[in-house]
Amino acid sequence: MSDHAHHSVVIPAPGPGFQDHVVAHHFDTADQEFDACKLGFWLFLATEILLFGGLFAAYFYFHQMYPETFVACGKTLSWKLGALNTTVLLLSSWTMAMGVRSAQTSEKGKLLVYCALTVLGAAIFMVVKFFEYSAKIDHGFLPGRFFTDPAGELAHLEFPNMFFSIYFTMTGIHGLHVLIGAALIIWIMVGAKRGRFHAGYYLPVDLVGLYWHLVDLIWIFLFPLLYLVP
Amino acid sequence: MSHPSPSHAAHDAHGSHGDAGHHHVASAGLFFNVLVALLFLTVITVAASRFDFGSANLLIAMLIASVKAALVMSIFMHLKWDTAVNRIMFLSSFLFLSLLFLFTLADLSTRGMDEQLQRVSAPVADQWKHPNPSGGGAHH
Amino acid sequence: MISFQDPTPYASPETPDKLGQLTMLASTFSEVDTLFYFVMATCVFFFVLITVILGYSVIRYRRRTEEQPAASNTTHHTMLEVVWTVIPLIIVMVIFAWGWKGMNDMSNAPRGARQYKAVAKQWNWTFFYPNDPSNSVNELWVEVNKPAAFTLESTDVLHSFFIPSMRVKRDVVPGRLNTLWFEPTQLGTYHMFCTEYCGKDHSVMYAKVHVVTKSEYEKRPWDQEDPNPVVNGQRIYSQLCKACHTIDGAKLVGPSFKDLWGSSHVVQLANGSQETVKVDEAYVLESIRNPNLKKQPEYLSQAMTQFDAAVLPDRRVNFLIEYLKTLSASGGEKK
Amino acid sequence: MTTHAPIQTTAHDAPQGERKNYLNCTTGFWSWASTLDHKRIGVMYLVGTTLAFLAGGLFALLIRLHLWKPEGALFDNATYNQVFTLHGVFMVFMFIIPAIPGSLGNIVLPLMLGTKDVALPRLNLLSFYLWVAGTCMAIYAILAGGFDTGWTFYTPYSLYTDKAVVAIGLAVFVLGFSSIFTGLNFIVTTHKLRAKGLTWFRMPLFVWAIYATSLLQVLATPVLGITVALVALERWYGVGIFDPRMGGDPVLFQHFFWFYSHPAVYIMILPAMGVISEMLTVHSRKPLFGYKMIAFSSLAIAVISFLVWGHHMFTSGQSTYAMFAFSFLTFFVAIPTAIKEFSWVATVWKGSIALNAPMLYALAFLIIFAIGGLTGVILGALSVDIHLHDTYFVVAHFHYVMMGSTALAFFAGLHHWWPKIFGRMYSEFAAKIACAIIFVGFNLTFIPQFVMGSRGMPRRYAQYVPEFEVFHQWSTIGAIVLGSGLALMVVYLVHSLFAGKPAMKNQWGGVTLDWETPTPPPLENFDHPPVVTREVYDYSAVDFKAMRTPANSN
Repeated sequence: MSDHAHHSVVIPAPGPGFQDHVVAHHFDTADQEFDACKLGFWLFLATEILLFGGLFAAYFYFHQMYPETFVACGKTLSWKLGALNTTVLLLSSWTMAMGVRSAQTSEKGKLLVYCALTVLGAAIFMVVKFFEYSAKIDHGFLPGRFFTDPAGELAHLEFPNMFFSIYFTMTGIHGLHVLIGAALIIWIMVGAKRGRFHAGYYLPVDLVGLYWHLVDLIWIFLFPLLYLVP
Repeated sequence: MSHPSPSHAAHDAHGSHGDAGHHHVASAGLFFNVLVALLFLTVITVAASRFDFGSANLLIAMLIASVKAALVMSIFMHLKWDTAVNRIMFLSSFLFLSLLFLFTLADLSTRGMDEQLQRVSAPVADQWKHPNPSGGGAHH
Repeated sequence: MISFQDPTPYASPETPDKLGQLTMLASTFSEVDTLFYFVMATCVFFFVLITVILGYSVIRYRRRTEEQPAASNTTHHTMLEVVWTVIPLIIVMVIFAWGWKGMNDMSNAPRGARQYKAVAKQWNWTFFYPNDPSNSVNELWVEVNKPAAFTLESTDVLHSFFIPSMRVKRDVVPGRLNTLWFEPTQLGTYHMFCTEYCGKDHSVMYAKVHVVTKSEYEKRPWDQEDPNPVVNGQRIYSQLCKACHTIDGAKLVGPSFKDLWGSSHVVQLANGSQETVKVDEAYVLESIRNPNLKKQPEYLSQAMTQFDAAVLPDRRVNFLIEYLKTLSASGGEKK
Repeated sequence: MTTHAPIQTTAHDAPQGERKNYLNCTTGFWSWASTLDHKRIGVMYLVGTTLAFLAGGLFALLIRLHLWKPEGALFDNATYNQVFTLHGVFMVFMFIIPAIPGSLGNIVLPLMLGTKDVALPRLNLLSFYLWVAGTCMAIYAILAGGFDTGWTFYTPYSLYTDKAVVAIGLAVFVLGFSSIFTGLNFIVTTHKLRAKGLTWFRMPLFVWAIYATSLLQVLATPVLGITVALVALERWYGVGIFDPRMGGDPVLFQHFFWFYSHPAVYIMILPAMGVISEMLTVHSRKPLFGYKMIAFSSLAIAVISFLVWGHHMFTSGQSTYAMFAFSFLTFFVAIPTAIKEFSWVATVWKGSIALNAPMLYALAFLIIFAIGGLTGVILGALSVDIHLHDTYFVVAHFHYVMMGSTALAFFAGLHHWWPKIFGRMYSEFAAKIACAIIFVGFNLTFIPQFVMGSRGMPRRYAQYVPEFEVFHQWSTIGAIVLGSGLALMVVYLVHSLFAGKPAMKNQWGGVTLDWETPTPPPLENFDHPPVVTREVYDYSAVDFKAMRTPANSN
């Protein structure tokens, strides 16, 4: 035990319905805590970019190897559903940005509404994804060794299974991130309801927001690459 | 890598107050404008895919996507108002990613140029089977 | 853990055991050696320099009293730092250019090179000769002073084609055709190894490279058959079968060939049912072409290499059968 | 022995009073298992990685004993393949990568920065538990049939083999995230938690090295994560990205794998370089020669290491143009590395060189690293590499860098900070003997491997042509000597925990902040937040005589 007393910094609640925030003991100031956590989270997002980057590299690699296959297989995806999902994610990104803004201005009610809208966006996205996946499965357009193509629609192409391997892997891992993001936003809503987040302390809202925007960011690239194969 | 100057470093580690930069509250109107721009660019993306620009197709699609990504990053993700360190750290991931793209694709696209190797048009002879074709790793 | 050793191709008396052969350069790629010795000499120079300065410092400036401060507090010397940045830079650029030039020579086979094909599979090499219906397994013949170019093909996993004395190496990648060439300059027999890890018997995936004269080469030594079919069969056995099947009754990966011919066994079929087979011509041929079809239950977990007619034509299977007959006490007469 | 024993004092042999330190402030299993204290987490890493090292070392000994005879002395081929894979996987993923950052980095970095803890203590504990989880998964994989792919997991063999590749792949994935979170934590700590007055160029070089390492961990490891995840997906669903039978490309796997694993080589060696910088300055009582050059060369190595991975694939069938670029860039790594080596030698020059245990390990490092680095230049030359690729020459080269350099630096750092970490001194005499045995044993093991490698002995061979027998036997003898040296080290270090003399506050006369805390440090390290006013490694104001007085005791 150190023999000097702790002097933890406390950020007072802005009003009734909100909670104080106690800065972790090893930080000297609230700003130091905020900056440290935020830098850490940006680094984490950088690792996410590189993780997805491997898949994008695989996409470009095989796109170059089998260009006709990729163009033809891309046409089997519904660009309309893809565009719908793009719109949904962009809207949810906007609601999330507004949610973070509401936390910054201590508007608890608005924060809850914007978060709920964002989760709704995630849900719509996953439902659309479900219908897209079922359509592909009906045609036997499954990844890798499960690729069957009973109707022979893509039989003239070289390794059409590769496109669907990449499609399912990329959208699958992206979908996993959507679900994780939605769960995190629900966690934020629980905290927001208890009044944990306000102008003095909104760090978790900010970080979860960043995560959600990253999910959007990745989809911005996935949409043209998979649905509108250039 | 850029590093803060010594005086800033001390501040950076012990900055007390006043560095309001990263607590920037962006205006709701700006967010809405960005949303409109993003939706508009989505329309452009679809429209552009209708035209054949030849080998530039991929480049054009990626350029539009990059503009959208830049908007999301700088405004929605507040990177525009964030500290230099955060900006550098996050953006450096794209830099290093581009190295992965650059070298793997450079390898692939120059492989045929020296008769060193050609891709076998037919898949590998399927005569060879490994002992456990269901291959479940730890799951068998 | 200590169960048994796998058979080794390296113990047989025919294996050349002259140590010098491994370092002997037997191809035209002498530049590899020249560059190796040049870089080595440079490295030795720097290593001695560092060690001498270090050793001198430690002796001369060692701490003799507890309070002894450093003899100097110099923290930098710009000229020195520039020198030890620029000089290594120049040296490594020379090495790079030299290495690149050597690599480039090794990449482009000269016109008129003889075109061979090497097919790698777990765990043997099959060599195909230009315009020749025959092939050889785990033995390769090339003509001295005649460039030999290879197309490399794998039917399963990664392998690597490495002949140390020729200074050549190239991975054999399934789904691609890699190429390689060399021009042997010394008569003799040389080792050829697989240098890309390829599974269980990676270390015994071994071939011999015979560099022979033009007249020898024109006799097509890879297609020499003895008038006695048993001798041919024995040769095939030691090339292809010996790794997994003994002739003394001991069990290795597969059943021993001793007393195998004419015996009867219970075998398991693909659908799981069992039946009894007699080891005769038909069963031996089937087991070579499609080894997993009918196996004795105790060997179910072991996979046998499959040999199609391109590698082992029916004619040569018959040699093997003749050899098998000599390994049975009954000489194949048993009913 | 003509060397000088470290400055000892008897003035404080009396009991230490009631002052509690991080080791004894709380007791019980749970107080360790749930600790957020960076030093305790560091100690747990130390124990864990050391156990992994001993396991990996045991596998190494088995390999060497097996190779005593050309046809193999212990195992069949399949078992041998599993043993060398185990050796590689344990040593790379469970020892070398986490060892120095996880243990010494965790303990020393916050002390050097003058903070109470790392920036994200809970994430730090999570890193450790991810390491534990990854190790448990690896052990599960062994029990579930083992794995025989080599630590490189090259496809398509890793897709076809019937061993537990998925389990070990996911173990590597988890260990990767442990490494990422450690690196992330250190970057944030270095940026945000430095003591007042501790500017970037007043930071000790160990911090610089760990910082550069952390950048690599954060930026390179995710690509390994997605690669092993894809291998797992291949085995479950046959996605086929790396499988030529499905239209995939094994060479792409190699690109992905080495995009991580080449920088990973520097994840292993950079912290070691940082440790050595500390050893040389403290035990020579001299500021590091070319401080800024060493600091920047760490960052330069980190960046260049991302540009050279293709030199692991010179025979794989990438295009000759790619080989041109990769070979050219490879030689640029030699420059910052050479700068470091020369600067270290210049630091020792005209110093006040104490030949104590940490310094002896550091000097051994300088010699071994010189060999390891210089043989790397040989391998960088394209045409020569064609001949040497995948032979024992490569094996010897990377053992000189990984085992000879990284592990020796780890031992040097361990001996250097041992008194600070545990408050006890080990037997210096035994330490010097062990260092000598390890140095001799190591060279005896690997010099014969250089020779046989240059003569064409391929790696990962369970059996070999009899011509190489004599080299293999020398190498095996060397491995036994090396192993006995390591065993001696473990014995005297463990012994010191119970019977070692109490250490002093500043055992070696260091001037960095890690020596300003009590020994062992209390829970939050510093009694008062330190303020740095002097330049780094400024020994001019140190009164070395005072080190013998009770003032330096606790």
